[in-house]
Amino acid sequence: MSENAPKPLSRRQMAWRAAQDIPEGAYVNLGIGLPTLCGDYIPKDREIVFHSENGILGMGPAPAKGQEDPDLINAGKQLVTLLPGGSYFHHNDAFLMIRGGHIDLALMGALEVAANGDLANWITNDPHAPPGVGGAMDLAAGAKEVRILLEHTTKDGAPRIKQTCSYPLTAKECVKRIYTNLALIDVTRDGLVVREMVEGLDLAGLQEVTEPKLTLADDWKKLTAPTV
Amino acid sequence: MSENAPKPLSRRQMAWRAAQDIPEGAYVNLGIGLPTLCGDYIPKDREIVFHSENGILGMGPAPAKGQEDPDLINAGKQLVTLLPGGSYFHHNDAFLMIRGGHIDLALMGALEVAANGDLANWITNDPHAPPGVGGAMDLAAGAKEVRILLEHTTKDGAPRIKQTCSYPLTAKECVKRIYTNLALIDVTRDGLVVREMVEGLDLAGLQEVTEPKLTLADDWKKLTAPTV
Amino acid sequence: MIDKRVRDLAAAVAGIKDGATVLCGGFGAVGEPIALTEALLPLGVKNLVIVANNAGTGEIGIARLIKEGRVRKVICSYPRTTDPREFEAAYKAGKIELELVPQGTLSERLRAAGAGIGGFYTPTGAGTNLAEGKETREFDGKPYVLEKPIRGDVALIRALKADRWGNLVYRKSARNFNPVMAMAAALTVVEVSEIVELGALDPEAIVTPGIFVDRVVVVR
Amino acid sequence: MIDKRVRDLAAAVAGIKDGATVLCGGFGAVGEPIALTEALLPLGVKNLVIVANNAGTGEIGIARLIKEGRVRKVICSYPRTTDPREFEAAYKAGKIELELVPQGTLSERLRAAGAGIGGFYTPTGAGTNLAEGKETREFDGKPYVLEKPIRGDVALIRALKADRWGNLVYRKSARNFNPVMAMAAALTVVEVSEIVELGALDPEAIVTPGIFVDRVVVVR
Repeated sequence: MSENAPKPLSRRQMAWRAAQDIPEGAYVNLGIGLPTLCGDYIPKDREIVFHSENGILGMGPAPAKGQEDPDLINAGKQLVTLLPGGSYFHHNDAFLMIRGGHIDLALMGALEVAANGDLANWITNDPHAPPGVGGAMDLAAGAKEVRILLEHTTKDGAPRIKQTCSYPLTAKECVKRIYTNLALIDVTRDGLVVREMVEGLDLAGLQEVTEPKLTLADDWKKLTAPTV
Repeated sequence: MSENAPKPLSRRQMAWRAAQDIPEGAYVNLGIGLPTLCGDYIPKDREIVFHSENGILGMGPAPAKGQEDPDLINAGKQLVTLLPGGSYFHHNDAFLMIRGGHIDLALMGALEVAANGDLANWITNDPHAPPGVGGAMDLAAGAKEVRILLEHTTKDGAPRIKQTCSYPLTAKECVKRIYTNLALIDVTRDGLVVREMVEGLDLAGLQEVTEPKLTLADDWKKLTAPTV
Repeated sequence: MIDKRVRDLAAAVAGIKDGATVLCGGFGAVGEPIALTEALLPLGVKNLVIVANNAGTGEIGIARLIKEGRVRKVICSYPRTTDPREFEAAYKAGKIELELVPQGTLSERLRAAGAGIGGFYTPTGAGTNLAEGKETREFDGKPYVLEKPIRGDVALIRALKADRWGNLVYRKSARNFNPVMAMAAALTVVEVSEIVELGALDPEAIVTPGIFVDRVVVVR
Repeated sequence: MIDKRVRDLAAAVAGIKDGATVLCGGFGAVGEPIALTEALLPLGVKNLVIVANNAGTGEIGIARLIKEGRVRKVICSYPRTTDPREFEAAYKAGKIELELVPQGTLSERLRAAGAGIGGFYTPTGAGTNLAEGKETREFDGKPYVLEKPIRGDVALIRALKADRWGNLVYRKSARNFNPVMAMAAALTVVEVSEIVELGALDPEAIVTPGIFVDRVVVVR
């Protein structure tokens, strides 16, 4: 890292940054956890249709107090609402939408992403817990575009963006963009291209905590987010 | 044929006879033409659910005059009605029901049936007309049970129940029962078993107009039908 | 604001190109998007591949496209048309290709395209002429035929009502092939009797969610 | 008269046998047929194979069957349960088998059983651990995994309303796996909040037509 200590984004700031890139009219699936927070930061003038793999399109925010409906939950099993224009359908149609390439954008969390866009986000190598995959593989293989939100490093400071994933894969070569607490990185045919970095960080500093070789885009910008 | 000239059933009597065998509560698809007439002769105390491959369950009879709805047709493109309890669905679900074995009984017409239950009912060898298959192959391959209504012979007196079909097949080994104007014949592992014959016909007479070897059931009956 | 409504038929079919694979809803004339289909004529496109259950009825819709020589090939289950037999005439004259597909297989191949399925094994057609040249394979001792997706460049759909998000409901047996075709094309265009306010369609009863729909035009 | 209504839970689950493959609807506890699932306990069946999205929630439904040692194997997409972790405990003790299936593949394998499809090629899971031992094949240069149907001996379903023909409607996201499981079993048993008169359900809005349903019981 550079001398002038960089200021990483908070988790909510990462979600804010990813939300700004969701285009008007997109059909979007938000993964459980951090990606779900993106829903809170959509610019007010944009109409986005959120999809939930348990059979909802047009999902709205959490219900107001007293308006909770136990039969209306998202994939993370949190209570949600339905917007006007929303619809319900069964699980098979929900995954037809995913697998058939009808979801414009899946925002997902990850354990690791590799230089070629390989994604590992469903299982650690912990032998003590039973494995669970949910809809992760369907989303990673099926969405038109997959973007990842992840902390740039592990708690121990080890890179999560790797030459090759060390954890079992969710899908091969599916990730197109990575939002971290330090940078916004695109996965391209020419490798990883840094589009944005936080204040106080230079490419060398970012490279130190990233396994594969990074290239800096000519028009790179500062990665900023308001206090959210 | 025997000396005492047999009296073949009319087409409507054939439909009547086949209709008597449709069990209470069955989900039934009636083929275009002769099989469609079976719907007119269901015993009054039986509730049967008719399926149409264009997306209807619980199809009722033709509409009363003035009640016709151009958006409510059967697979033969005749105007029909919907009974209470009926439902509409799309073509894909209609054929899911067929292919998935949810239709208890398909009653179909035929050009020929073979000794092993092979069915030919979709195309003659006429090079002048474009071929058309419709839902015939799906029904023949998918219904839980396929029963056929056909005139016992061609207009020239040639057998339609053959050792091997001369026309291209609709499906292999799918027919379980054959209703003709002369007899009711089951396709069994031991070959064709005659369950019923019209008055004035004996096995030798029936065999004369049937290619494969016939066996007479010990408990065979006269094939009769009221004037309909 | 998401708004899939377009002003007129010309806007509805804009951009469809020569040689396009066009999925046309309907079963016979019921649920057939006749106005959209005929809107392809002034657009001037030709060498079309039409995917539909039938090959046109009477002189309208697909039959008219065939009569005008715009159709290179038809993929359907039942091309016998009522008089005047436009398809039959073109077929006998060797002016049009036919790919005959069993009705349930046609529907399932369209769904496979919509559902991202690379291929599927169906019992329909096994051991028949229509399985010739296709892989056949046994599962649990029963023969199945490998069938591939049919993807449209465009789907022309008829529905009863839509909203500005493109949510659709149909009417009685006019639903037929329309919902599965709506899922199976790169561009899905719908003609409807009526457009209603967003939120006016019951979310429990929407048959085609707007995710499958790109353009909606009112045809009264 | 067709009448799929049964008097009580015992009648609803009558005849289900040891070793049965049981499809259980629901996503977490939403839309889970808890009363029907727990009705398997007094029936005394064991060595069950449970097919569900999750492996039980809390101490009810599937979790209770696991706790009571009635389940030999679970086929699901996400077996991590909330406390008390009945599945995890049984799994760590080596007392239960797990077949982990991606959620969309689970749903599609169930549909394949219901739709008479012998197998299908899905892109999901290609190149991952979950495709190990399965045929992988390229279509148009993209890898797909061959997946087989999952058929139930019985499906336990939860819906909102039914009529005596077994037509069903659901409520909001409680629909989830229920309709596809209803199609995929030899015997489909449904618990509902309410049974209505035949003809009271809108034929345009019936989600599961009665053809897929064998028994209906009211559980309030």
